[in-house]
Amino acid sequence: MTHLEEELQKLFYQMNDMASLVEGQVEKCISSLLDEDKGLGREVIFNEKRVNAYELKIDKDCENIFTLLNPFAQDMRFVFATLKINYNLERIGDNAEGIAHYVIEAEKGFDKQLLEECRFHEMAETVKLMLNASNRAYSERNAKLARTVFSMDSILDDINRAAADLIAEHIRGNIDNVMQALYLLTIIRKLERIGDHITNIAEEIIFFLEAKVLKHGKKASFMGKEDE
Amino acid sequence: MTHLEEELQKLFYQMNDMASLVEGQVEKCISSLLDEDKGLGREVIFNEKRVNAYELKIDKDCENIFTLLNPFAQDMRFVFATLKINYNLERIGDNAEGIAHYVIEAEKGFDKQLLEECRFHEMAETVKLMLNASNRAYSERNAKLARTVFSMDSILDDINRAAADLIAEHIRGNIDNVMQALYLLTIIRKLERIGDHITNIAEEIIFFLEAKVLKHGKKASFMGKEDE
Amino acid sequence: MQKVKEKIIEAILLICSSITVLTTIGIIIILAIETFQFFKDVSIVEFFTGTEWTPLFANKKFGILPLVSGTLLTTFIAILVALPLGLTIAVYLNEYADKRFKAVIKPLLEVLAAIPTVVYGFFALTFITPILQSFIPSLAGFNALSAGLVMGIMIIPYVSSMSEDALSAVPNSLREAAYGMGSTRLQTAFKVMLPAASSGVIVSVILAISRAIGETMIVAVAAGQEPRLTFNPLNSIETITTYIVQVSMGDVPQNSIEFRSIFAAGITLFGLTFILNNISFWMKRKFVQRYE
Amino acid sequence: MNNARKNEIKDNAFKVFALVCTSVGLIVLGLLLYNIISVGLTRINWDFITNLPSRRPGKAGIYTALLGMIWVVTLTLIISFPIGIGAGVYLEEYGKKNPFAKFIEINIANLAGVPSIIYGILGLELFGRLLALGNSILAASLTLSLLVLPIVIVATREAVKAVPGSLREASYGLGATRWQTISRIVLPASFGSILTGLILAVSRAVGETAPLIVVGALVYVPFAPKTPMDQFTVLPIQIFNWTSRPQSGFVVNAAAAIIILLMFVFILNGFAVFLRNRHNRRVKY
Amino acid sequence: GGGQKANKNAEQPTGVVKIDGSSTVYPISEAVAEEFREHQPDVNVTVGESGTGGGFKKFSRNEIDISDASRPITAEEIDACTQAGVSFIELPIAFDGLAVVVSKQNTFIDHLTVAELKKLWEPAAQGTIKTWDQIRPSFPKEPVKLYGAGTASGTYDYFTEAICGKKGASRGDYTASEDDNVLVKGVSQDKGGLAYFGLAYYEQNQDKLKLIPIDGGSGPVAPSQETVGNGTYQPLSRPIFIYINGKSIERKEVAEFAKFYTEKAGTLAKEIGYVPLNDDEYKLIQERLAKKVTGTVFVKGKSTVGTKMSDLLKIEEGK
Amino acid sequence: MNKLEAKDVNLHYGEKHALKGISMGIKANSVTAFIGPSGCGKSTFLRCFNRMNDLIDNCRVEGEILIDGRDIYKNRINVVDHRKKIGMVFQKPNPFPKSIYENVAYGLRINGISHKKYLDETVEKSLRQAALWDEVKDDLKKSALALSGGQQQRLCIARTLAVEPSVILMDEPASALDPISTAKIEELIHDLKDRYTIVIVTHNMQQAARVSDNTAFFYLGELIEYDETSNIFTNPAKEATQNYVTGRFG
Amino acid sequence: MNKLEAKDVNLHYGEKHALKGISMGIKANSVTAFIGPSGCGKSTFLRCFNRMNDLIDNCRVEGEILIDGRDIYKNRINVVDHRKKIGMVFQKPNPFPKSIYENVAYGLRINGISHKKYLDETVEKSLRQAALWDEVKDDLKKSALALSGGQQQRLCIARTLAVEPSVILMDEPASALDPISTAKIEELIHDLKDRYTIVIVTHNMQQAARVSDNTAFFYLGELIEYDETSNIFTNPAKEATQNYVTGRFG
Ligand SMILES: Nc1ncnc2c1ncn2[C@@H]1O[C@H](COP(=O)(O)OP(=O)(O)OP(=O)(O)O)[C@@H](O)[C@H]1O
Ligand SMILES: Nc1ncnc2c1ncn2[C@@H]1O[C@H](COP(=O)(O)OP(=O)(O)OP(=O)(O)O)[C@@H](O)[C@H]1O
Ligand SMILES: [Mg+2]
Ligand SMILES: [Mg+2]
Ligand SMILES: O=P([O-])([O-])[O-]
Repeated sequence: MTHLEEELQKLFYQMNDMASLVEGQVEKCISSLLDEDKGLGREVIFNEKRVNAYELKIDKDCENIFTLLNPFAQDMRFVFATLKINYNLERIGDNAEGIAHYVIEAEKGFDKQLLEECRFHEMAETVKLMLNASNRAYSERNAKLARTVFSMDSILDDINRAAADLIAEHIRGNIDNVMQALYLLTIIRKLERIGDHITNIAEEIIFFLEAKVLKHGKKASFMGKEDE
Repeated sequence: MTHLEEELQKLFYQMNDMASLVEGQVEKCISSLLDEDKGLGREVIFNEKRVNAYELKIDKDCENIFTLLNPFAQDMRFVFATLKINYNLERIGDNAEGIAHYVIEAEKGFDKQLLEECRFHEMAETVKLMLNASNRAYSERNAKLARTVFSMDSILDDINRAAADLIAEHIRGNIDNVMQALYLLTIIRKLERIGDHITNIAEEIIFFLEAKVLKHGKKASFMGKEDE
Repeated sequence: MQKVKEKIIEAILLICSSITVLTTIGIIIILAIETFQFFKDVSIVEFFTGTEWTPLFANKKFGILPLVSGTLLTTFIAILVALPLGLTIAVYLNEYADKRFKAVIKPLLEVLAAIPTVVYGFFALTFITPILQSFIPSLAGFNALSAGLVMGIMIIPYVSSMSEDALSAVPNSLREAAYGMGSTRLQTAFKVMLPAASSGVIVSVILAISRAIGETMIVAVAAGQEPRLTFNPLNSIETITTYIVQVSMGDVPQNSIEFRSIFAAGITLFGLTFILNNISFWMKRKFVQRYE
Repeated sequence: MNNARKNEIKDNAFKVFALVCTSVGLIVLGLLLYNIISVGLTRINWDFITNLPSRRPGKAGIYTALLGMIWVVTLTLIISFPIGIGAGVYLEEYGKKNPFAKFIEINIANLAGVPSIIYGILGLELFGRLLALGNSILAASLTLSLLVLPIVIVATREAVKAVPGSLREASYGLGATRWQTISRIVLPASFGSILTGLILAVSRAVGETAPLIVVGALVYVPFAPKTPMDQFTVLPIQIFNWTSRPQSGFVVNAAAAIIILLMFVFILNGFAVFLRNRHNRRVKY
Repeated sequence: GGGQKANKNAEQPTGVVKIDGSSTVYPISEAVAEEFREHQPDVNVTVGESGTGGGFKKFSRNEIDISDASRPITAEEIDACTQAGVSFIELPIAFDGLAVVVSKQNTFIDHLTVAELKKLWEPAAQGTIKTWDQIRPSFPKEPVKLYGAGTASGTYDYFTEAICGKKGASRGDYTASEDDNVLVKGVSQDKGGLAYFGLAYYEQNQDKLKLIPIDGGSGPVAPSQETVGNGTYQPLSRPIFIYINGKSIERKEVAEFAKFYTEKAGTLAKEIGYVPLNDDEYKLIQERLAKKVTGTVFVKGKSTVGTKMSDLLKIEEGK
Repeated sequence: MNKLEAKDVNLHYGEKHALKGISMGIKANSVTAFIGPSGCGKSTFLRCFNRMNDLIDNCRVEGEILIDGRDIYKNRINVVDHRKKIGMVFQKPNPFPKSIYENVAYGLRINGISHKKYLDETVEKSLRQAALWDEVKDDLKKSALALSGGQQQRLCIARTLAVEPSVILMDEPASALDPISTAKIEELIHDLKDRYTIVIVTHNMQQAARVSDNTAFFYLGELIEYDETSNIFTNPAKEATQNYVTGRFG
Repeated sequence: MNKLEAKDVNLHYGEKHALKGISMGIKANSVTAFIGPSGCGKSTFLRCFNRMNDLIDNCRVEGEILIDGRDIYKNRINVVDHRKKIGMVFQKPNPFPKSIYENVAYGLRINGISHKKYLDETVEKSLRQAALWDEVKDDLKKSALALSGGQQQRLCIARTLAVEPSVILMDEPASALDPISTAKIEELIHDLKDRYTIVIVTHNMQQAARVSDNTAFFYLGELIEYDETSNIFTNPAKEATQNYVTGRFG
């Protein structure tokens, strides 16, 4: 194995660790919300530092590999993709942490019915599925798996788009619960962002594996609808 | 001038164009909101495609410069920083477009008093100032200017943090105006995101100029408070 | 037009090179014709096996061996001197001596090869022989020893300079490699440099031998004119070249068998050197190929 | 450590041995020069150089031998120079492909090693008899030309070969013809080395005795030659002649003549070394 | 320079006289040429030494004007000349005496007979005669060391013919050199050494060498100008000649030179170490030259050993 | 129309099939790099364009090589004239052992031009183009051999420019130079491409990446891939190219 | 403790001050690259470590060079023995004109070792370490000159390893090789660094970047900057280094 390959492999392993870590963060923040487990939420906030550290490390490593080992072709695309995936994962971690903050902030557990109305469970499940798929797609170098993410993201979009109306409805019915509703809206928005980041990751994986740039071509169709 | 320098300069010019474009987007979306000018909002949405195209172009150029010209030291940091600034600008553009969508979506002009209560004008002014500062810092290679951004970002944070309560208050008083309030909350959240992205840009400028990584060290302090 | 000019020039140059071929052909034809005449009267077998060479005596015997032995004897003595000295000097200059020393000594030694051989003959006869006689009373006034020694001195530069050139042609990096591995100078010289330059060194020795065999004036002046099948260096002997000079200078009528005998001797000499030259030529070829 | 010590001793022993070897050569050279100079130096004066040969050692001079030598050498140069360079250039520049050139190459390598006396025989028969030039300057020059031709050719070839192929390619690449390339690039670039080889060839010709004896230069010529068809003698033969004379005065003359001859040879060689060094310093590819 | 030009314009001869041939005669011709140069500076005389045979060959081809010879012309050579239309004037010019010498340290040899010399030198002696006592029992058992002329020389031919009876009949195991100097040196340092060479070389090295008288049948005679000149030193003395091309003699410079040669031959031969003829004989020779008498006085193939010059010249007179 | 065009070029050195059916077109005013492992035929192919292979015995070329649409092998064109239109720069700097001035003037002189003023002008122009004028303008009479390696190489380029070729072939022009000189040569190539069509053989992949617009990858005498340089190095179409540029080869 | 340490080393070639007060420490089991423009003294400094400069007349060294804490210049150490501990690999592959086997065995033989089994084992081990064993194991008796350039260079490394040095000095070990061979040598260096302290001079900045842990930048005989390689190439402390690595030099 060459020096470059060694470095790439190290990077790959690190990235997988980072991905698992972030996946864990997302799962935990969702659980803390659903199970009203503030401890879990605090764990997420605590772990965020590790995510940041990972991001810095991977970023630095990518930078060094680019500069010192000047990779070409697939190697170069791998590092480039990793660099961006890293960034997206960090933002996913950020959003997870944000969710955890709202969970902790919330004075009481979220209204089950509101969650039900907002299809929150479905949304949470989808995000977890997507993240898992994109992470596996990366570690298995599986472009097909990465592509599954795109259709799931539209589910998130639908849910997100409906959310404002639903929440407005809910507020009108439960004026004392405004704060919680606002929090939930923010959380749903964050989950949607997470979905977007996962989509980005999937695009980068496909770029790395197939050298196709999907970014704004495909994304444009999601984007326009993002928050319509 | 060497080939590399030529390419770096081209990249620099492009980046400046991109920055002006995005700055324009942000200004316009804010104006469209304040002046209730949906035409401007539509322009922003229309321009978003240009921003995306710019981002792709610059991203590709950075990739090519890394791969083909293997820059070292400051050159390398410049390209790296540009790469990330590019990403952040694109997201700022995204957020600006998102704001424009909400402005267009809103059935009537935003309640002046609500805006006043939320310190929306101040927030909008600060974002514009920050973006202008970071863009000038980049084009003038001025780290000091870049640093001014950080303190302004805390203003945004304060406003954002207070927003949920203020809006909840407003909803309680104007139950019929729930939808608009929710939109405004989302818009404020978006402006806060824009501020974050500008901060990132400033960090990258400092990294490029002084080879100091500020990212999570400094940022961590903002982050924890983000949405407390 | 330009093409024609180019062709003409090529033709002229070709003619120039062909002159060398004509020279060889000339040598061979001239030697061969007269030798052919010669062998009409003398049996080839006798020529190559006879042990007496007395073409100018009444009782003519045409056995070339005494001349050959004389030639080989002086050559052998010369090589005995030149090989160890020359090689040692070459190694020394290449490995031990500092640059300035080498820059002075090498051309100085090359002077030895530039001195006209008649001078060496004079020197051998009037200087070396008397000195040797004071050690070796039985030494004849003309003898193979002193001629051979002086000839050896003369060809030292052939061995030393050419071997040194061969050693110098060995890339310096090889030497550095040897030192880098902890070799002493002696080990470097004999275990690395000499083997690397071996073909060049061998070529130099062969050429020196060939030169010694063909050398004329030293032996003509100092080794005597006594064709004798002996390997005793104290004796006076005669070499092939001396014989040719002797006859050329003397009163021998041309067209006689005596006169023709110089062609037979000449062709023998030619043959001897021809073989050696060919060997060295092929070795040199190999040498060149290996290093480029 | 023991091993290292042993190696060191061997190393130093060899060094001493080698110095002795080097000295042997130099001492002999010194003795030779001393011997000759001590005998001959007093004899050298202007008269010695300008006098005609004589049977009286005190009156005898080397005038005719010296002029004969200059004639022969000059003529040899004139004959062998163009032919040798032409042949050398042909073999290096044109002859790479054909088998004939390869044959010539082997042939030249052999000719270079043919004993000079054989050339004498060739000269005697070919120029002396067949072309009926007798023992004239021309016959001798032709003989010596053939003798030094291989030297000139080899020197030319080496010199031409040392011109990097890339220079030729560069010239062709600029649209030069073959002869333009040779005459404007290759020959000027190699001229220094060719000249060096040429001078070495001349110095060889100066010292040659045996072939001229065979050609028949051992004659009494009491006048300076005026045409190439004149009879002549040369310095080495004059020396050889004097060394075989009974009167001891001639030994002194011989030594004196040797000094003159050596001066010639040394000057030529020194010039060659000078040229070579200068050339080496100047042209580095 | 001007004076010389004037000379040229006057009837001074110019041109080249080419001499070639015997190495024995060479020193005389060379000396004559050298003297002649002072006499007629514009005539260039060259002297080669390609041997008597070689000389005659060139002579018969009209390549040279004068051929030096250490023996009379042979019948074949005459034929060659006749065929080429070359006539010649034959002029004896001096005697060549061979001296037999030993080292000064040698005290036991007082003289040698021709027979003893033959025993010493004949081919059969090679490898068998190793010590002096084999020659004469009274001699000590000193090893024999012989020195002689180079086998390609006229001297060698003459010595072997005179002593051993046949040209070239000689033992081979002796030190042969064209360089008589070397012979002198060799024999002078060698107690058992014996050498033969031209009388001239003895005379120049008298201090180192001891001359051996030779008994040719009428008692031992030591070679000297007299004994050689009057023919008593036998058989190791012989006449030497020059042959002048009959056509060349018509040329002024050749005629002048030939005349000069016959006038100076006596003194110069003596100076060089050969033995001059007597004055009468030189007179006869000059007359012969003046008359341009062509042809040889020698009967075909007859040996010159033991011939007296005046006799021969007289025979010619008689004709 | 392509400036240079090869159509199914096959080349044999005696028995050895050194180039196998190579077809490619090279656009005017671009830099094209040939890369590939040692012995793959890069130099051989390059030398087809100015028929330098003619100088090698037993070298046989089949197929068409078109320059500006004219087949330089088929039509009985004058090779010598043709070469003037195609400049060539070699691996090792090879200035003639003449003065700087004479080096640049050589190409004109062999065409019989000796008009002093014109020569002077051309020499200056060429040296300027080769970015050497300022360094040597005061020493035009100095021997070219006294220049540093990098300067020599630029002189060789100036010499080539003097005969006003439209194409410049370069066979590893910087491989014998130190990094600073190499950078200068690369810059020069970059500057020259506006006016010349440049083809460069290089062993150094980074160099190909840096200087060229298009890159051709050769392997075992075949043209494996020919594309824009950025594609070759970021996204090669062929496995072999990918392996080569990522160093997973052999 | 540093494996190699230079303390205020000054070196003169006659009048020329080639190294000016250089001090640096090199850690064991690391790869250190020396970079800098031509003639800046990289090779000269490298050769101080095995006293190869002793071979050059009029070369004067001042200061201390410590190896494992021992000054190799001051104490009257045996140079020949010392060199055995410091392997050296040169710019051009320079195998001895002997068989592959004898090349590797050379270092042992000159130490008087002739035990066949031991030699065999060491030769195999060294060739394996140099990643050459598989390619040559069937031709150990073949002349080393018959190997390709890259193989020759690995053979030279094997030859060096056979005498078990702890330090290996390499002076532009890949500059004469094609990219594939270069990559192999670089890999080898990477693999060897676990067991050896390697110092490499290189002209190729990318190479320094690829193979080394630390990089020293020399300029005009001075050590300008010495730091971790990634720092040198991403964030050099000195302006000169920055200019050199970004190609804005000279
Ligand atoms: N004159 C020649 N005669 C025979 N074969 C040759 C000749 N020149 C080159 N070859 C062979 O042709 C093939 C291609 O050679 P070429 O020089 O074009 O390769 P290259 O790609 O330039 O290699 P490198 O990178 O080493 O310069 C090689 O296998 C080489 O051995
Ligand atoms: N033997 C020597 N005698 C005199 N000066 C020398 C000698 N060797 C090198 N130099 C000089 O010392 C300086 C340093 O040379 P050195 O070879 O160490 O440079 P380098 O950095 O290795 O260069 P390169 O990259 O060209 O190999 C140079 O200026 C050089 O000219
Ligand atoms: Mg090539
Ligand atoms: Mg160096
Ligand atoms: O930072 P974002 O979540 O807006 O991409």
